[in-house]
Amino acid sequence: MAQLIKIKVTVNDTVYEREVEPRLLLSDFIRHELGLFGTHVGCEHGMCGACTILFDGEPVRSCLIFAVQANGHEIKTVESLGTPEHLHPLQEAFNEKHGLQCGFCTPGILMTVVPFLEENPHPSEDEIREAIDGNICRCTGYEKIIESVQAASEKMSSGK
Amino acid sequence: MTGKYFGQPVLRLEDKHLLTGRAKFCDDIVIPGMLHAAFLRSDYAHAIIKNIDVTEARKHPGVVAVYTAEDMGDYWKLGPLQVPPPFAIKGAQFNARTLPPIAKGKVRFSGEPIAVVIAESRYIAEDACEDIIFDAEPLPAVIDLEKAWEDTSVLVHDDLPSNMAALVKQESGDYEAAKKQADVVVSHRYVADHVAGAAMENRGFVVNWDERTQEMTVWAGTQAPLPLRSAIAGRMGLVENQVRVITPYIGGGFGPKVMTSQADDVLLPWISMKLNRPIKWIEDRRENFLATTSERDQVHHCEMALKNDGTILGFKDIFYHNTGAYDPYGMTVPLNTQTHTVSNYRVPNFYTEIRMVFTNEMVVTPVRGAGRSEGVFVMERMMDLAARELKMDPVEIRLKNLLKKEEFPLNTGVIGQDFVVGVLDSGDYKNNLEKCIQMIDYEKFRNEIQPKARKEGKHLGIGVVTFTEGTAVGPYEGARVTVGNNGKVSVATGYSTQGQGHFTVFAQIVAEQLNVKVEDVRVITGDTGHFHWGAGTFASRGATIAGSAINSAAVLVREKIFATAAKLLDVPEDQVELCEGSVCVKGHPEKSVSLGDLAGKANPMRGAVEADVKPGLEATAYYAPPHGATGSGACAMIVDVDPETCKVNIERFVLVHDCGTVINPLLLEGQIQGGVSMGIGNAFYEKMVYDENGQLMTASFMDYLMPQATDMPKRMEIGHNVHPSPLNTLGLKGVGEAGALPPPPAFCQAVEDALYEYDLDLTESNLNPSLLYKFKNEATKR
Amino acid sequence: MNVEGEYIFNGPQQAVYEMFNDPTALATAVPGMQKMVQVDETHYEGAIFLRIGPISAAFEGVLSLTDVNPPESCTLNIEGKGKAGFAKGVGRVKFTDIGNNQTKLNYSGEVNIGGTLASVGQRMIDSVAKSMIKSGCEKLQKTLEERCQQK
Amino acid sequence: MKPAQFDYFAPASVEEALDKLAELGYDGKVLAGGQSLIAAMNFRMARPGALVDLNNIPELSFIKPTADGGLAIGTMTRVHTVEHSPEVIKRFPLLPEVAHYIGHAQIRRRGSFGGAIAHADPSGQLPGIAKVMNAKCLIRSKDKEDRWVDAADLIIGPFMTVIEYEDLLTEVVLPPNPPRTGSSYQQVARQHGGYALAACASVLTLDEKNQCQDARLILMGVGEMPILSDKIKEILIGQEPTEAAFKTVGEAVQSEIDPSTDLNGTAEYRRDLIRVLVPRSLALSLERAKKGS
Repeated sequence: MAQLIKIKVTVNDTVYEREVEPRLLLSDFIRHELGLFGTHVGCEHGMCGACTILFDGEPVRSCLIFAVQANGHEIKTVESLGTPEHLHPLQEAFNEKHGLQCGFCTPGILMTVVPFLEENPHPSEDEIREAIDGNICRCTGYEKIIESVQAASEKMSSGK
Repeated sequence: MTGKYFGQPVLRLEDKHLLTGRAKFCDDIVIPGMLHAAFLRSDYAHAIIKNIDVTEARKHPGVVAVYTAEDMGDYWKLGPLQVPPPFAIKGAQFNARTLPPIAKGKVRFSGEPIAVVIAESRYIAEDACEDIIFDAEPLPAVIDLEKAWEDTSVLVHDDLPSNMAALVKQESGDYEAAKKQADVVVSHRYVADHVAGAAMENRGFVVNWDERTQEMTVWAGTQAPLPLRSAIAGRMGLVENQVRVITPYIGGGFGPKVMTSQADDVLLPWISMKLNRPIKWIEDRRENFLATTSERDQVHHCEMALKNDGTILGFKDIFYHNTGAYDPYGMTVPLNTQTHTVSNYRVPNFYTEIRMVFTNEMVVTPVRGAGRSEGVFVMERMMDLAARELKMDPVEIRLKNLLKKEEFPLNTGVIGQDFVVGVLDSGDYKNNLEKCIQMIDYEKFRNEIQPKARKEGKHLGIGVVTFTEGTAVGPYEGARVTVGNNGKVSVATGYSTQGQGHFTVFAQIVAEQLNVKVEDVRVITGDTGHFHWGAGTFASRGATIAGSAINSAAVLVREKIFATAAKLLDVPEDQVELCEGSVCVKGHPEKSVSLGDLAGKANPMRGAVEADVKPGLEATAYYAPPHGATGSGACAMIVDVDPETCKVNIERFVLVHDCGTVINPLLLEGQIQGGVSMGIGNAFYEKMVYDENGQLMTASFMDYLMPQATDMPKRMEIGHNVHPSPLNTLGLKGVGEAGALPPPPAFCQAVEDALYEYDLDLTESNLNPSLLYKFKNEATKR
Repeated sequence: MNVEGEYIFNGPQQAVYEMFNDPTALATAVPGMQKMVQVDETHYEGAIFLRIGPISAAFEGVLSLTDVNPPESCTLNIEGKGKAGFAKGVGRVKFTDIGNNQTKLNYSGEVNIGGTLASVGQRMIDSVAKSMIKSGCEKLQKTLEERCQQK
Repeated sequence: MKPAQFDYFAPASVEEALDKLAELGYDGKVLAGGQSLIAAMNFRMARPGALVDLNNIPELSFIKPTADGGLAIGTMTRVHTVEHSPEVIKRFPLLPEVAHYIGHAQIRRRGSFGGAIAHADPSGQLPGIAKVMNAKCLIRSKDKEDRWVDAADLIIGPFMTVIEYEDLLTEVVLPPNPPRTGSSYQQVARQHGGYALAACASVLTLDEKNQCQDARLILMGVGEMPILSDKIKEILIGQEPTEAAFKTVGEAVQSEIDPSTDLNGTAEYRRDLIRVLVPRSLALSLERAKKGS
């Protein structure tokens, strides 16, 4: 019988207590145990970036962390940003600049960009390219994602 | 044509749910009691199955069932031919060998499913797969296309005399006679490398058989929900309306998701019915590489006959096309290649021959570009070869041979993937190229920028190519437009969507016709419970084929609105007009009825409707084109090559295209840019590699390199030409694959130009620094 | 994948040859070899638990010797299968007396890898194979010294 | 792609971790940042019986100046932290320069400095960088004396080190560079964040006569492990560093490397890259040494 471990994790400001197998990936935990389906799984080997979340504020791949390792930690997923009725300025910018097509990689990109813009509120185009180059997008060719991040940086720094 | 909504950069309606993580994808479907499937796949590419022992796997705690071909009894039978053979072409030979649902007797590619485990979780299902003992006798693998065509010592299908899957010849004029007239004949061998669709969301399938209602519901990330519905119903012995296929949000398609009758959609419905439990299968990335279809992989032997002034007299192309271990998707890909070698230049005499080969690899079906990429690649490379031979500028030789706009409509004489003779409907190919070289400052680059760079020891090069994109093929699509009692409009189509923005562009078409707000139009795609006729998402046909059907249905609804409103408001029909969300009497805006109320009146609950009047403000329409509409374009790029490391940076990228009338310029740019990234990936990063034993060496993103943000051109510009297609009322042509087509040949030409000290001859569509290094070392230094 | 190379053993050719024809001695060269059982004159069955950095894989397989030509050459055939895939190798080994009580080993062969190892591990196969051959030869050198001392 | 079962232990101190590792022996495996290990586990290429997770041991995350002006870096210090540490930037600019190329931003946030060294990936940057920086690694275990191992002796093959199952690499100490030392890193990878096809890093120290007092060069991705060049010392030490001499080094190191062929590059290509990258790196290091950084 597999070992079961009790964990207590704060996800988007809600505390969850669950018993999990050590091998349960954090991405699966977030999606299937907590029902937060905004975090997507594209490769499960840390290359595509779709499952990027914030782990104690740091953007990380949730497919390369076990759920047990989140015990006592704070996690933010895309659901912590805006809602369809009240988009986060970053999400607004992605809508306005057509920064997404199928939208599968988008939550991972947003969760990569949120802390990036906090650290670097006025990034250059090259800095944006590099910041998101761990997130693969098959649809957009990235041009409009970069424009979206630029637009978001303007929005967010002007306090809109 | 632009209107209030049509032609405008309307922001996407689907974004809000996607951006906030609220959109429902396949793996987000949860049904109480749901079980999870995992497939055991063969490690061998070619082997005789001796024994599959599942005893231990069945005992594994949490495992509900394990099935092999043996357990399927009569249900095991070969799959259908999803696309029929091209017997419209005289003399075409085709050996149909369709997919088995699960291997029986023999495995023919590494990754072929041999057993399926159904368990309480995917984790447990994968554990139990490891408990299965698979005993097989490995056979040599068929991998090399050219060798496999001749060599009969190892056969993928023992019952055939050779590895020939198909042989198709098409010709026009007399190539051999033209060759005799020629001043110069150039010939070459080119390789179009194997690439993956690699949508970010892998495939997925959830099925629930409800014994009490005798209905099966399927959620699948498919590009072809209706063919999938029909295939499942046919297999299961159900009538179509017992099976409802719903496509949730889909994380990209790019071609491979058009395939049906694979292990998942054949086996899982049967298992769901057998166990009376919902089943979920979500493909993982390694499975996606091993066992989802992929494309390209052709070897061409081309010859071109020309006059000294660069005029093409004739073209000959014999090419080997890898179809993989089976050919359930017919010949769509190589037929597209055949079509696209001779589609933008005037080629009075040609002979092309497809030699389609079975190999011990996963099946080949369309991937964005779908045979066009290969055709464009070899033809553009041949133009460069001829230009070099004739010491002509690559632009000059193209301008000389491009078809003129006065020549359209032009019968190409080649039967394409839609089994009708190709007709180029419209466009101005020369102007595409002229605009393109103007945008990239071709003259200035040649006369100022490049010479200066060379003096400074920099290696800048330019590549300029042209292309056509055969789009919007038949058979047909349909749609139903309905005005609801709340005044909002719903559109249902059998078409399915994978991120192209159909929820928005289809709404724009309807909003324009009915003068309602775009956000008041709710589009339902790919749900067979809502609309059950159609073919599927492929060949850049959504906006054109489904869009035209939607437009027709909207026009019918508008007519009905006018008729119903005129009667209600007691004025002649020509006296009513659409105000936003209502119908009013011309000149008397106070005399109006809202669309919602009108919809209610059109569906009376008492009294009698007049004969021939159908209830509701609703109409259904279909659109079927006589043949495809052909988009066109030109592309140029400037590269900076480090000759020592062979690393290449794309400094500038220009693409001019013509897809006829534009519905939404914002989304159009997105489509092109996305295609371009795939084209650049194909040119310098992405390549599927099978070793000589049929092992796929690139089954992860560690080895199959997807283009990243930092790999894209530093500057990308897109120019538009608009030559509406005469084939449909809106003047539309497709654009989905355009961007993916020209980058590989443009890249080759630009790199050759950059490394001007070498007599470089690039013959592969996918380069990488190491391969470029090899080409450079083999070239003579000028 | 083709492998090719040479190694110089400090020992007489006959002893080196004999060592290569004694699978129990060969077993010492294979990291993680857990058992080796002779099934007939030329075939041996073995189990290996290989652990290279993060990678761990259990294999069961058969080793056989063919084309035996004492004391000059022989062919080693290895076939192994495990959860992570399979490997099949054929290696032709030649021994040459180069004087000074030294024997040169020349090997050339082909290794086919299949399954997960091949499909996601290609980047590391070559360097790991090279390193295993090298360390294997070093271990065999020690075995050789022991065997020579015992004589 | 789900990992096989394993037991999980999350000790709160180094002592506890060492106890657990000793108890588990061959079955145990250290989980540091996990950015390579967990990917391998998801493919079921790695299937450890038990994991000893270091992520709950705060005492393993630190960057501390040493008495001689060097730095001690705790094994669990994230690569991103090292990359942005002012102490590191000031003393060892080579580290942030290299860190920039290690994986993608998200990987660097989670991946650990010591873990990357102990992982000994032949294409990994940090094992080689530790070597060229003359780093010393502290290896501890329950039943053995603490050992200081030179980074140069740590790695013995691809993914193989002298660290045994019961051992733990707890910290890496970087000795200070003398004044007038310059360093630089050069690589060619197919993509940013991808594995290097070939890479090198050099460290040059000039004496008062502008001659090479010390010269170190590490060659990466071109052998079973990072290769510390001896040839460079023969050619440059005591000599004037010239472009020609740098080219000679690029040629001379050809006998020291043994690159492999894989899908991304042939051995021949990798050899030539080293020939090209070595002089480029040396020229840059010289420029920096002259500036005295």
